[in-house]
Amino acid sequence: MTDVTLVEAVNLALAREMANDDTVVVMGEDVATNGGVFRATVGLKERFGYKRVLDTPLAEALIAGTAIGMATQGLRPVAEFQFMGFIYAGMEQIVSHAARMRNRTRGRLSCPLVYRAPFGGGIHAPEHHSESTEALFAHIPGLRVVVPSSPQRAYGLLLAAIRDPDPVLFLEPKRIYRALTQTVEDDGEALPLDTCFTLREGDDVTLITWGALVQETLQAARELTGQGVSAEVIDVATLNPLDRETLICSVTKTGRAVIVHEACRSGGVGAEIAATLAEQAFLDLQAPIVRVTGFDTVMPYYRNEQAYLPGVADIIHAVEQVIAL
Amino acid sequence: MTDVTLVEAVNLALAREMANDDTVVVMGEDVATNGGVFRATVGLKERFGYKRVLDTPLAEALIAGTAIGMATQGLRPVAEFQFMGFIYAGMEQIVSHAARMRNRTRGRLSCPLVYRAPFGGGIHAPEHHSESTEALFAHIPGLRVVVPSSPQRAYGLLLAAIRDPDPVLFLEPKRIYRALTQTVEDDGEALPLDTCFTLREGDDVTLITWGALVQETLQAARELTGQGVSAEVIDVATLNPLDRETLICSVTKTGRAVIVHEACRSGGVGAEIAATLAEQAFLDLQAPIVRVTGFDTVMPYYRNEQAYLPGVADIIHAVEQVIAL
Amino acid sequence: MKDRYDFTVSSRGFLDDQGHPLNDLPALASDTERVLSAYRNMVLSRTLDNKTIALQRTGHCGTYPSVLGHEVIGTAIGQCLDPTDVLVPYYRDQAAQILRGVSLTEMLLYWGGDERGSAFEHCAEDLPVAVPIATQCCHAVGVASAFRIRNQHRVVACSVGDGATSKGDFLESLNLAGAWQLPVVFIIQNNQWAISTPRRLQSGSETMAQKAIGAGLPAVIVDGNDYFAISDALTRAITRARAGKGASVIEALTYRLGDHTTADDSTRYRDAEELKAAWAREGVKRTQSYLHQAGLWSATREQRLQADCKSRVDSAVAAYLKTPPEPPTAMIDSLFATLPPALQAQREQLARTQEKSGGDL
Amino acid sequence: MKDRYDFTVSSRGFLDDQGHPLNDLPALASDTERVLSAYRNMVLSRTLDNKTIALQRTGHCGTYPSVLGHEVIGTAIGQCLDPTDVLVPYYRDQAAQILRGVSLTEMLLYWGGDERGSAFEHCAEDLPVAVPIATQCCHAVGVASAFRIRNQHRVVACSVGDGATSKGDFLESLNLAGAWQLPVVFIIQNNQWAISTPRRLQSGSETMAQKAIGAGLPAVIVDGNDYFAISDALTRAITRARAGKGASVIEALTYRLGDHTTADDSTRYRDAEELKAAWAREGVKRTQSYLHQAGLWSATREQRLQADCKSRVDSAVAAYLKTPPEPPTAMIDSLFATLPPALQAQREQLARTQEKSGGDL
Ligand SMILES: Cc1ncc(C[n+]2csc(CCOP(=O)(O)OP(=O)(O)O)c2C)c(N)n1
Ligand SMILES: Cc1ncc(C[n+]2csc(CCOP(=O)(O)OP(=O)(O)O)c2C)c(N)n1
Ligand SMILES: [Mg+2]
Ligand SMILES: [Mg+2]
Repeated sequence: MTDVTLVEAVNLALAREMANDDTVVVMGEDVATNGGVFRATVGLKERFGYKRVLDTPLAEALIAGTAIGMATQGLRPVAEFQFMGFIYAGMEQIVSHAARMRNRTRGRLSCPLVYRAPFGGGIHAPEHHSESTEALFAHIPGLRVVVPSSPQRAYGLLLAAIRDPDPVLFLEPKRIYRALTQTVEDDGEALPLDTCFTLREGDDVTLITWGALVQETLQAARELTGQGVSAEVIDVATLNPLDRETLICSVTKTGRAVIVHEACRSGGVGAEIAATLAEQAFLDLQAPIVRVTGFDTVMPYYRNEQAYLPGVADIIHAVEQVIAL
Repeated sequence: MTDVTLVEAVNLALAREMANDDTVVVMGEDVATNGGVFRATVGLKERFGYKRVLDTPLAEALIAGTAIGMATQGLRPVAEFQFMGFIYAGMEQIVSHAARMRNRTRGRLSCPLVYRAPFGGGIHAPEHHSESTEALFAHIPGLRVVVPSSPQRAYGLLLAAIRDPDPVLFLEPKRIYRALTQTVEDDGEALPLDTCFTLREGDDVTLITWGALVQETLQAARELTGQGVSAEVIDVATLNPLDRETLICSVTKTGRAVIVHEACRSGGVGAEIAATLAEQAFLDLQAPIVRVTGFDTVMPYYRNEQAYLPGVADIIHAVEQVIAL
Repeated sequence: MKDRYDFTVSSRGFLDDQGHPLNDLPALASDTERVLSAYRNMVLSRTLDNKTIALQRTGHCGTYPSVLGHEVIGTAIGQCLDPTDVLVPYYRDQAAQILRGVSLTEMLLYWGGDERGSAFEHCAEDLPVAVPIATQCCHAVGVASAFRIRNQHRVVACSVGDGATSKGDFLESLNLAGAWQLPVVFIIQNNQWAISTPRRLQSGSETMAQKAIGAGLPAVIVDGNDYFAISDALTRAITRARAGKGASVIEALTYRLGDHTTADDSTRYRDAEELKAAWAREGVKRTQSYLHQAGLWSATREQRLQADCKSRVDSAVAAYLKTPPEPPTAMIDSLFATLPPALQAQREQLARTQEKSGGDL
Repeated sequence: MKDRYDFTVSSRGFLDDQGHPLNDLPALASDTERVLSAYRNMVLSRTLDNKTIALQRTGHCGTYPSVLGHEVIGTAIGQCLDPTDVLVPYYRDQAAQILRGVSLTEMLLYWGGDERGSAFEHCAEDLPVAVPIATQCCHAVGVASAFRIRNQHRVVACSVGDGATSKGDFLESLNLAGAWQLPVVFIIQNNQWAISTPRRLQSGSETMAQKAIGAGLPAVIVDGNDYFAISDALTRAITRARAGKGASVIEALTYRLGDHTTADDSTRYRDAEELKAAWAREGVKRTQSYLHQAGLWSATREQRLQADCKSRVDSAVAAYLKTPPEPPTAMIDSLFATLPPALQAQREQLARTQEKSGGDL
């Protein structure tokens, strides 16, 4: 039992599952000798050998597609895209094959694989390194999209993702890779997929979020207590398939919802959540559903990225709005 | 003035604008000698020469990216993806470059290009030929996503798309490529982008849709008259940036909304529309917003595709539901 | 850095256009049963092909890509692989798939719009046909990687068309196969056309085979209608791969004798003369001529074979036509290993629709 | 079909590791002013590079990829292009960009996290640095296609790293350049590493240059630290392209003398000895030695040059540091040519935030 960061928890889960199950292989650009540009795979090559920890050539369609071929053979590849901004070349393989192999072959072949990618902005990286386009993937039937927001959930959800018999896109909020530590017991216990996590109970409003912004949202909830507002905070965690149940129950109780995400607003995953609530919690809603999100533009380079990112004040402001009604 | 099909209207608009503006070039797989697998580009090579109507090698990233390079030089390429199911390999070029070139260079270079792709199911084509993943693109800042639903709108919107100084993804509902004809005056008049089209006024409910399903939706609206229900029908046409104004006004008036699309439900463009209405027309809504959509799965091969596609009865059923409340 | 680096693509042929041996035939030619069964498979494949086109024309099948002109290559692939190898086919590989154990009925179901057509009862590890061009190449190197990781002496055969050689997936996969020395053989079935795009517009390269050079792979070019040439090249490449010596590329030259698919009309873009010339060189007839010359064939045998193929195809068609479509709920049930709660409601909706519409679907 | 097809990649060097001529120098060597200004540019580029790294270390710049080891190649590219040609750079092409007219301040702005760094006041048609590896290759063939379509005798130069040669975009673009005979020159700046991935794991090919063969393009391989070799190869390739004879590929061998970027620590994965050996062969010093041997250089000149470069870089840094960030509304205003009504509300929200936070942003 140790205090670890989120990226260390990823590393723990990978090592644990590679030790548990020798069909698990790790692959990607710079994952072996270098241990990954964020050190998520450090030590794995030394421990499990070069046959199970594979440095690939620089080609994302290839990485996505090679993992598929391996998976049809019963391996469980965990393939890394170095940054989410470089996943798009792999899109055809992910959408047209990984997410469909089971369906296309009526269960004869399947893709028990995990695609990992660090995502989100705020780390002073160059352009194309700050993407939050989880919505593109959450719309793909057959693909699970999972986002951890703490070291414990990173550990438990990654184990679940690797063990899942179907493909999972595992998006790691790199802004909080090292921002917080938590005690993680390396006991091989997975957390459930397809489930939201209620991080804080409350009566007046439901704050719904995922990834790095869970921190800001919890902070906002704490600050709102001072104003006499009791906010429930839900970490969605699995963006698809969505645990609508938990979200609907909470909003039915509180009557108000604020959805927080870093991706640009239009067509973000927040839209699906709002639409679900507008359809299924309608009669209990006491105020409009408000989204606190990035702007509908490209994430600016770093001099202006703070102006793009939603912050604690924006969340509080939105809650004040919906509470006023 | 002639009666033409939707695909013929596309051809008319291409020919018109190529004649108007010699920076317009057409490119893609099989677009030149063969005139496109759906005949959308037929006759253009003969009329405008092989330098402006270009058969490319089979490579979608290349098609997407070459068009970008051309566009930075002031050409106005209209690049075809043979089917929407094959656009994904071009995703990186579209998302990371076409949609951003103006932003990245602060207006120094831009991408006045059009990506055309036939989309949607229902034509007995093989797998991967029935995609409706417009939501993936409607989430991309900087990219317009336009869907015509009739020969007249195909003509007018395509002209507008080609003339627009920014990139446009122009998705053609291939199920109605030849299903209806309309008189199209080949007068070079463009229709506005960024605007919904209200096809039918009504007081009791707003039906919101686009593409091929505009036909079924209009049909449902007609049948609903028999039940004393007056339905407004809106063709969204430009899915991003979204004309929220028209949608909100209509729903403010009718108090009820049913959104109809062929794409699978979760994370579809219907979610963004529902979320917008839930935020901005909340106080006028008299019933939950209902979505009539494809199922959250891969479009089945053709023996079962009718079971996947939303139909007139589904739309009427949804309206009955929201009217009952 | 050397002053110069030299690379070669070589070629070896055994039969002339009429099926006369040009050189000493490879050893496999002495296995007459093998050659005879190859010919039988070519004819069976062609019979199925003709029938499928007819079914499409009469509304009993979806859009279908004919195999005409690819029967020899496919047959050779099917024969050269071991059962434990894996075939990663493209959509003109029916002749190979038959030999792998895909049933004729499965093939009809697939093109007839039924997912069960890729459930392959008899070759559990072969990949289904990949419609998005060249994407299967990445799967092929993935399968081959699994073999390497597990130290298995198994080989992957992966087919693509000439058009597919332009797409990144093909080229990236070749590169990985070279970098990782994978047990995979890429077969470029160069039929001179990618729908309406002629070979010359697809690439400025003199051959397609030379695309291997950039990946550091050896390549050969063969006449894909010369059964011995393609079989010999495949045997060498597969033996090499199985021995752990790495991947290679074979360009098999042929000609697409039919339209691209039943949705295409190739008279719009190609010359009748060119097609006629290709028919004169095609491989099924050529193989038959060879057998005749070798005293292994007769008109009676041919008649019997034709009748046999017809009856096999007819019963496959009958089985296909009487297979009812899956229940619509299959579209949800097949997506994940276990139904996520989120999809339960939609499944119920589908089940209701199904009841309501009855036999209508 | 021929019996064999032969392909060659050749190489030609002019300077040894110490800058001594090995052969007769190419004609361009007699243009001493050219050679001198090449050297001056290399030193300027290196000075800027050192300074940018220092800025990053002190929190005044974002993650930055050093140009160390690429100055000779970049300088040669910058010199060989005409002003009306187009440069499609990658992120180690600062030496070329300086000669193209990109200001030092623009480069600092770009890596300092300001979009205006790609607004290039003085080379309006050059592309900005492409971060997603190899994607720029498609743009390069697009620009070259525009030249062909308009019958312009202009040329595109497109740089990539060795890692980039594995990615589809590079390979697909080479193929188009060959099929359409486009006026483009691809320069592979092979610095032996792609972050931590060594050249040998990137591809099984003996050279990177041979990747041209599959596209039907001619290729040469040169020592990228030999100013005459790379200049000569570029001159030939550009002349050929300008004459309408099509594209070609140059592999320029060099070594990444720095970390991959300021976020990288290359001691984790590479050998100190290898790096030391590379420093002994590096090109800026080698060019200086040549100039000394040719009687064109002196210690005084060197001192003056260093001082001059330092002062140019210092004033660029000062200009960069005193450039205030753009107003946040720029992130919306720069997206479309005219603001769509849908974005008006968000723009107003940003404008309000801006007011509120004042100088805070
Ligand atoms: C990625 C992708 N792009 C486009 C298509 C449409 N398409 C189907 S077959 C084909 C031509 C393929 O030509 P080739 O590779 O030579 O194979 P052939 O059909 O000639 O056997 C095209 C463009 C596709 N299926 N996938
Ligand atoms: C498509 C894509 N994948 C991954 C990355 C992350 N990345 C940045 S540079 C680099 C290595 C590039 O190596 P090379 O092409 O040899 O150029 P070098 O940096 O050595 O000059 C990688 C993997 C990226 N920028 N783009
Ligand atoms: Mg072909
Ligand atoms: Mg490199």
